Amino acid sequence: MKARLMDRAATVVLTLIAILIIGTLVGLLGFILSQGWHKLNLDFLTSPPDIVNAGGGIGPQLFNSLYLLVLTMLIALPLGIGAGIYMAEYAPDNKITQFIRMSIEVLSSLPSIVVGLFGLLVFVNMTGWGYTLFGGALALTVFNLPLLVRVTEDALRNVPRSQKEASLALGITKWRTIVSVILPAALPGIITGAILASGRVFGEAAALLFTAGMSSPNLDFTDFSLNSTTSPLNPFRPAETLAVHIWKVNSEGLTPDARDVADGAAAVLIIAVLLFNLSARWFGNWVYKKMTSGSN
Amino acid sequence: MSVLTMQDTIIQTNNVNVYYGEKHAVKNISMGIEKNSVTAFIGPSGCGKSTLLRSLNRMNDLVPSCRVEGSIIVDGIDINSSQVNIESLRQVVGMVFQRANPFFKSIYENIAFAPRFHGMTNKRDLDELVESSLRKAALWDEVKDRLRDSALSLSGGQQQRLCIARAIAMQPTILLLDEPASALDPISTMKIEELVMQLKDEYTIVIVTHNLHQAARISAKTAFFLMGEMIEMDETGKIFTSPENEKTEAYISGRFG
Amino acid sequence: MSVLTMQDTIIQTNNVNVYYGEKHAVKNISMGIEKNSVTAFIGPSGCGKSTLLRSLNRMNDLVPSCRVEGSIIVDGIDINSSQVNIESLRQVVGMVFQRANPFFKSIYENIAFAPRFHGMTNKRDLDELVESSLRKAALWDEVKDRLRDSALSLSGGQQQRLCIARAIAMQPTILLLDEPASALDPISTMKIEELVMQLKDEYTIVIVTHNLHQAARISAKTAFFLMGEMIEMDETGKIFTSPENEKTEAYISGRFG
Amino acid sequence: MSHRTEGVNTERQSMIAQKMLTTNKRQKTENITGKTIAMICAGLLVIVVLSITYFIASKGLSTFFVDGVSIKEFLTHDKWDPEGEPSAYGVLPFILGSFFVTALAALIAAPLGIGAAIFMTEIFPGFGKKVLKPVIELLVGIPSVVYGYVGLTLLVPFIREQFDVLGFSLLAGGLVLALMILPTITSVAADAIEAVPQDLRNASLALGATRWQTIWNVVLHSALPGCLTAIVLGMSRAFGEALAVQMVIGNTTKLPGGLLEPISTLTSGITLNMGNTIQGTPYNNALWSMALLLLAMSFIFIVILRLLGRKRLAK
Amino acid sequence: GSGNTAQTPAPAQQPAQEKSSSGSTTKTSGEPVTAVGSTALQPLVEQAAKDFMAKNAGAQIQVQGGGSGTGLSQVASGAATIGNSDIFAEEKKGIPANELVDHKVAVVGMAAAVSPQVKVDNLTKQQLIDIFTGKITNWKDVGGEDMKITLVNRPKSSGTRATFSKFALDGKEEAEGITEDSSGTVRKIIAETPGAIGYLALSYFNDSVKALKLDGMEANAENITTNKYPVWAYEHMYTKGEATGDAKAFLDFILTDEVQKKTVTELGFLPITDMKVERDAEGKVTQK
Ligand SMILES: Nc1ncnc2c1ncn2[C@@H]1O[C@H](COP(=O)(O)OP(=O)(O)OP(=O)(O)O)[C@@H](O)[C@H]1O
Ligand SMILES: Nc1ncnc2c1ncn2[C@@H]1O[C@H](COP(=O)(O)OP(=O)(O)OP(=O)(O)O)[C@@H](O)[C@H]1O
Ligand SMILES: [Mg+2]
Ligand SMILES: [Mg+2]
Repeated sequence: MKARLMDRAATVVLTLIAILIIGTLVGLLGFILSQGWHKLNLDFLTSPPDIVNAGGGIGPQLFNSLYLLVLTMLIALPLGIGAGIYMAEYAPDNKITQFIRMSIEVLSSLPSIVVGLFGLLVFVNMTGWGYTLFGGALALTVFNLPLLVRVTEDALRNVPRSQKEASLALGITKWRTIVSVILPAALPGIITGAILASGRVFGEAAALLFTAGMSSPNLDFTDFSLNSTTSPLNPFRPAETLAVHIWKVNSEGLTPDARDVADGAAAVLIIAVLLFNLSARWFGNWVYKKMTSGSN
Repeated sequence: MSVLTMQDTIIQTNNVNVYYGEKHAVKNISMGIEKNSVTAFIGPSGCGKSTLLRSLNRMNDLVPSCRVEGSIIVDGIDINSSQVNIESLRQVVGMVFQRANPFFKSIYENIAFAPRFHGMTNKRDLDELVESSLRKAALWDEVKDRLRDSALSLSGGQQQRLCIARAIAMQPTILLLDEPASALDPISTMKIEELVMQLKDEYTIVIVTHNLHQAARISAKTAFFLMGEMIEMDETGKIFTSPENEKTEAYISGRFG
Repeated sequence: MSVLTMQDTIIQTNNVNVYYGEKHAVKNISMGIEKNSVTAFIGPSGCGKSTLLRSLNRMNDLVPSCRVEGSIIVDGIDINSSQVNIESLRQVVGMVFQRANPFFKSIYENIAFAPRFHGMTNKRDLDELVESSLRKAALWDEVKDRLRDSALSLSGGQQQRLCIARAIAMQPTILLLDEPASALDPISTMKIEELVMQLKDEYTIVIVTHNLHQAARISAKTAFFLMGEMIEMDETGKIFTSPENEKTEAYISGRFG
Repeated sequence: MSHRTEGVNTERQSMIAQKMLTTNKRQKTENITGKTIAMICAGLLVIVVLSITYFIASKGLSTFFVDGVSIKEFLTHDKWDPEGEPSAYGVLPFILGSFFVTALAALIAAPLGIGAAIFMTEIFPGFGKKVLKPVIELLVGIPSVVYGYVGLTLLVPFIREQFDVLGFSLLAGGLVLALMILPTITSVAADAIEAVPQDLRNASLALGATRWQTIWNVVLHSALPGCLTAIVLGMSRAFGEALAVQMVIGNTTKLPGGLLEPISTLTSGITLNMGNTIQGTPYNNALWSMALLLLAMSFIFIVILRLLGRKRLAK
Repeated sequence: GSGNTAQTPAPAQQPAQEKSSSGSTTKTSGEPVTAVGSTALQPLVEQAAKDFMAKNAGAQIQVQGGGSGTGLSQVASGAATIGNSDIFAEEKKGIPANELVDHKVAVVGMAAAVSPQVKVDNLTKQQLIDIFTGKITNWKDVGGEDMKITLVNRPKSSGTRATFSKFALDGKEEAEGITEDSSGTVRKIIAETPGAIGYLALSYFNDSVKALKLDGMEANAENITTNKYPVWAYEHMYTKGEATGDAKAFLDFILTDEVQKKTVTELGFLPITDMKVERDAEGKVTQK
């Protein structure tokens, strides 16, 4: 009967742990949101920060974060999916493959600051670009690539073998089988993974300190040429993202409302990440349903 | 059987051995398969039926550890020779698997996928082909109003017939069926059996089955395998009434397996 | 045992119904199972054999959606009553599963696992119990020199016998076997069948099987199930030669399933 | 009738043979191009890793080979004064700080994380899968600056008031990191526990073991390598985390003195000084050497993970 | 109150643009100018750049942080047009200071900062040195209440630390304390931790922390411009060789009264034009 007592006790302890964790999370989210809640208005979200006075916003930072995300994904997704396809479908079982696999593992466990320093050396100094959005995007690509490769590989491997056999047995070439049968079936998984990776891009700061920089030029939202310094779309300009902004405001903020701005920015960041997470789930399911319910 | 091949033999295997790494799964099999007839492979689980069947359209190429020795001649050509284009071979030798595996696409797309890939792009032609294939697979009446629905919305038996239609749409000469009805309910099983009986006039069919009664009902010849060896191959009637080998008899009468 | 039960009946089910959520998987089954004999459950896939079997030692408690109605009396006690200690019940009613499931531990530990929990801590006693259980399961000679090896190093058939030994080590009264040989080769299957024949003098055995020949070979009584209902239960000889129900006959003669 | 079929068939026969011998050029090229592209993508990964290693190492090693600092001094001395006369390059305080804060985080997060993993797979799977797991995965996505920020505004003052100390401390860093790696540990461990075959649970329960006995002796026993993997993954994340830690540990360059004392880590040492030092100077190079240490640590973590993985396969 | 803050019109940009369209017409080459470096100086340069570009349509000035070290190395290597620094290039090892031209654009004063609870208002230099070198560890030893002293430092590479240690501590080695890179955090710690002492640029002082007098001298504009209060430093903007084009125009613009009297003062720096003394890299002070 000691056994039954132990059973009870363990159940209680584990339940308490679960409650503790949920409590912490809810507390954490609640705290951040409640602190920043009053800042969540259109003006704060769209106006530029003010260096001297109170009342600045986070418009350019928000834009930078989104733009950086798009740039990163444009570079990282094709590479990640390509490499994922190689790992899942082509990689022979040999030393080279093992080496690639180890490279992926190493990349995924690299501290983001090391990636940032590498970016500083290569994308900032060696290329002579200085701190640029593009350099930041490349650093974040390095950072997200392993995740995307793994997600793609897993998603491809999770497609039932029978799908592949069905296609090959119809005399379809391997590449076409991959592209037309396996990849579509793996899409929900890949999309979910990509959106989760987006959340990481959005929240990353350490790697960006050294690559995209801690400042943002005065963006002119009427100028969309790719090479003007004040054009929002110019990828070769420094760009402070939301996460970096929180870091900077916290450490160097001179304005009287620095704390307020940090609170607001943190809330915006959390909400963005929440949105990414939820949409990842929802979108993945939606694509899956859409695909399996025909009509394509 | 005379020397090695008979008049109407379309597939001829000569001393075929298949290995998975160290494992010798199919041992020294020589057999001829007649054109436009149904041949059944029977035997206990793991005896190598599927392995041999998959060698006939080189699906075993997918298994890295798998090695096939000996020659397999289809229509006079050794399919393992380097001149043979594997994609075209598989168009000629179609295959249907134990578990229905429709693509995660619409019913229409499931059937049109391969022909389109092989160069049929005209919409009208495709429509016709889809219809005729579904008709041959005795599925047309059940699905004609919902060709755009997902293939996964079909029942298990319908899915399996869809897979047969999909194979037929490539206009193969030979159809390999690996236990096509083993996962199905009795009624769907019956439909598949009827379908096989109908198709045998146009196609050469090789079917693997666990169900002895099924083999007896639909095949003209039956081959019995045991632990990788072909124990006996003969007219189905003969195998089930007076087999020559006592192991065959033991299996048929249910003493093991 | 009085009123409801027969002289030698050790398990008596009365109007047992089992539901998985909405699904009615086992319908109104009343049957008696005799002590120290082998009873076989047969029927097509999905007919509820496993579900009924798992109700006998309350393994269905693990399935959240599962609901069992009616009474199941083991040796005069309703096993679903709140007084029954589920762990002790499962000691009395041992179970062996379709797929051998040894723990990722040594052969010795696999067998000593349960007795140790149930209070046997003396090393000498444990050693003895391990040996006697393995002997009863006809495995001792094959493994006695490598008791410390991982159980996963055994072959499939050996693993399955190890699982039987593991169940025996709890010294149960009743052994439930759910298709214990379906994943095994003919030779291992034969060994398991021999084992069951030996054990029946000491234990009451209920075995689910897909293999009609196996049922015919080893059981004293056979129950035939179809879509959740028990169609017929009788002496095995009678079931296989002159069943009363025509559905039973159709199944036995291989017309479906 | 039979004659006609004959005719058709002979015609077809030659067609069949021919068909099998024809190759579609376009398909072949497509096939090869596709494979090549996929291969290049994978190759790029390797190049990235190699160049990161090369660049960081070439910078980091110049401390020893150009500036003449001895590796032994670098790793074992506790005096850090690169601008002093004479300059001293002992990074032991940073190394120990990193190790202690990582160990503390793992000590806190591992039992909680694995406990939560058991809860959501074994005790309450419905709720666990539907609510707890997604919620915990949300935590993975929270940016580390936010963790640091919350640590700075809530945790540090709390510790200060409770213990009448500064607040900036090993403890604060450990707690913030524990919170950060908790989701990683939980979700990886949950996957490992879920992967234990249901068969084994059934076997144990059917032998009359209680649920806890089953979890402890069968499930956890089988999932052990997976759980260790989870912990090591979490630790590797903790070891490399920069901003969140830097905001709460006080960054005092001296050997860690206790739970409530401030410390420094390799990452905070780098972020604090990298921008203020001149490239190519010994000071700057020493920072790169610290980055090289971080890199080496991730290699070590990988090796550990691989060993754990192999152990799992061997089972 | 929050509603009001939110309603303040989108600041600076709009009027600035109007000005630029109507505005004065200095010639600009349109060559992009990058000013990189000191994070302390960054707000000033950013604001000035904003104003400069508003006046001169077509001018492109990019301001980036990164730290003084980064600024100096980038301008020396030619990667940046202007390197912002808190310290003299001569003070950093590894910089070819002779190739760089110094433009001193502002002066920043620094003072020891304590939380308002600390009852001490004035320290002698020796007391300050003793505190920061760890000889004195309790406020009662310098006339305050019985309270432990907690040091809050900047990183060894920091320019603020270099200045403070050179002019307030006579170059004595500080004892180890909490180290924070950023002024915001330092201020926060000092404000919240009883008995803490650190040092901050004057711009960071507000109600939450108190500046200490040094040898009776208050750290204010008057005392600094005359060097009666010695703890101050220049903010430098270096160019490689003489400044040309837009860079020159921009540097000139920063020295105009418009910037010096307004932005510089607003951000808590002292206008360079107000200085009555001059100091070189070695620390030698001469009257102007
Ligand atoms: N991919 C593989 N790798 C290694 N061994 C394999 C593989 N596929 C099959 N085998 C082995 O080869 C033998 C023959 O397998 P095969 O699948 O051909 O049997 P089968 O007669 O089709 O059995 P079943 O009736 O169960 O389908 C078996 O022992 C099997 O374990
Ligand atoms: N956990 C479950 N949840 C829902 N339905 C279930 C569950 N387990 C079994 N069923 C359903 O209950 C019915 C009976 O299942 P059961 O496993 O008892 O069949 P069986 O006779 O053992 O079949 P087999 O011979 O295939 O093992 C089936 O229709 C099955 O789909
Ligand atoms: Mg098979
Ligand atoms: Mg079953």
